[in-house]
Amino acid sequence: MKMNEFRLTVDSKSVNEAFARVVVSAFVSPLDPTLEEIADLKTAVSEAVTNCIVHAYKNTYGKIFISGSIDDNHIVKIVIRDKGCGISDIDKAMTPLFTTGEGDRAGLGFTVMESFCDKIKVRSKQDKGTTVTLSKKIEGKVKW
Amino acid sequence: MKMNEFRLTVDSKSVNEAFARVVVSAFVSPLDPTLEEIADLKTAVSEAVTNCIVHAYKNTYGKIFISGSIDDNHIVKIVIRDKGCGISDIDKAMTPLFTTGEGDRAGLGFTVMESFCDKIKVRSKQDKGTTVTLSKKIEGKVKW
Amino acid sequence: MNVTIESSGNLVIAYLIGEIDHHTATQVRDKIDSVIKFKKPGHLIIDFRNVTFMDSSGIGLVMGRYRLIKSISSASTLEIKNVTRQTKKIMELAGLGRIAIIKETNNDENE
Amino acid sequence: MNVTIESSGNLVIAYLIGEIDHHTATQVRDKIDSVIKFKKPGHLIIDFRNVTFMDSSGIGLVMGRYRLIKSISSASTLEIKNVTRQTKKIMELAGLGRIAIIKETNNDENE
Ligand SMILES: Nc1ncnc2c1ncn2[C@@H]1O[C@H](COP(=O)(O)OP(=O)(O)O)[C@@H](O)[C@H]1O
Ligand SMILES: Nc1ncnc2c1ncn2[C@@H]1O[C@H](COP(=O)(O)OP(=O)(O)O)[C@@H](O)[C@H]1O
Repeated sequence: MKMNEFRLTVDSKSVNEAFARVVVSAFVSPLDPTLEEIADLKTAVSEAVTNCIVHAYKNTYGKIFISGSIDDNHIVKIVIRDKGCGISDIDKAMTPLFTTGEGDRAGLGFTVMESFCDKIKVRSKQDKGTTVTLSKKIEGKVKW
Repeated sequence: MKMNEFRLTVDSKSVNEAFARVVVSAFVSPLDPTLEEIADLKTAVSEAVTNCIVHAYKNTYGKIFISGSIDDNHIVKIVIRDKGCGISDIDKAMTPLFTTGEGDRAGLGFTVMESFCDKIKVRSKQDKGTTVTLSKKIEGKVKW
Repeated sequence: MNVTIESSGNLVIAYLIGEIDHHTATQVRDKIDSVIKFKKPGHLIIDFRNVTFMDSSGIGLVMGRYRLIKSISSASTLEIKNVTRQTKKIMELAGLGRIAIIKETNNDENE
Repeated sequence: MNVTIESSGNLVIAYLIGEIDHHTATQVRDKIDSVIKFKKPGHLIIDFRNVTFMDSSGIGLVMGRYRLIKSISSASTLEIKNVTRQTKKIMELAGLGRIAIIKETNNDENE
């Protein structure tokens, strides 16, 4: 059962990378997450949102759709969706160090998402867009 | 011209009062607002969101639609909309100390919104819902 | 929890903590009221030193506690202490000064 | 600004500040690169003490500066200093240890 949920739409502007991180960490804060859980989740969200800006809407602007839910087992699900260029080969895209990005992209976005979350699901269709679903259980601080 | 904007949908749960405040303050943070400007805006947003929970969706649950924009004059506009019971007499509702709420409502929500923002607009239709539009110019910290 | 309560003799002191909004005020109210009903204090102090945010729910919280102590004894008094800049703005708007003695932060702490 | 840069002799030190993501990394990169191109340092230190958040854009930032100093002189070396817990996790994932000397926070500060 869902305890809480939100839906957020932002522009593909890089200033919204930080905005999305704050929104997600505020959303999960009632679960009393540890600093490390918060940092992990923020990092994964940051990667997914950055990918929408850098890859999906490269040389253009569009909307980024972010939604989140918390269920009664404290599993947080964050969905990041764009209507950008899509990914032709998802397996290849998820290979560590693979990047089509210019400049300083490290090709590690998906690797970070995979290792900082419990589960990641990527669906994509060329010229239609990409949906990344991140799941992470928040154990929270131990209450004494 | 709009510099940035967002759209957020949350449930009418009281835990989302704090969530909405954080979202709005993160959204305006690129304008480098003063502590007082942030506190004022958070307080006004908190009043409007609380009203959706306490009044619009009294004894029931529904969605709260929050959107925000920043224009190039650093005027922040935050719109808080519900599909709740609506307000029959807006002038009366906005009178200081007037409340239909139970328990500890002070009847000062609209008074706070009015004095902590530059402009407030309220539109409402009975059984359809209410839209509150708050505008506030963020001067920001003086840069030396 | 958003409140710690101390009491001694005729006095009850409620130290509010963190963000006071409609969500947190409900829990704070219940906790203060159970102490008031048990102790029936002649003087209630609400301390705002550690309040980081407050909206008009905080005003409702103060006024409700004022009504409660007055209903127990009409001689009871309310004092609001260590008010910070942001909470003061809302208290002034509400005219809380009419029902309570308000002492700001950095005013003489010992009395 | 998210970086302060010091240089003396053969050494350039870049102190990163705040949140390092794709948005801030672009500005930081331009600032470091203009100093590197001017000073052509034999040793570059990137200090992470004041980094409060970093995603893989920070890795790209480090690797790009590594490539730049190496392209100027293949003998140049890179050192990463005062890595905090969160940034360390990402650096390990990226295997940055293969290209740079990594020193964590609280390791011997004077050398
Ligand atoms: N939302 C997206 N839309 C289109 N392509 C994407 C998206 N996300 C990732 N990709 C593709 O997957 C590749 C790998 O992504 P990632 O692992 O995050 O590394 P990086 O962002 O550093 O390139 C990207 O270079 C890009 O080609
Ligand atoms: N979103 C809303 N939907 C329905 N009624 C509302 C809404 N917002 C305010 N009202 C009405 O206006 C009155 C005054 O609101 P306000 O000044 O915020 O004080 P309070 O919330 O303390 O009652 C409320 O008691 C309620 O009757």
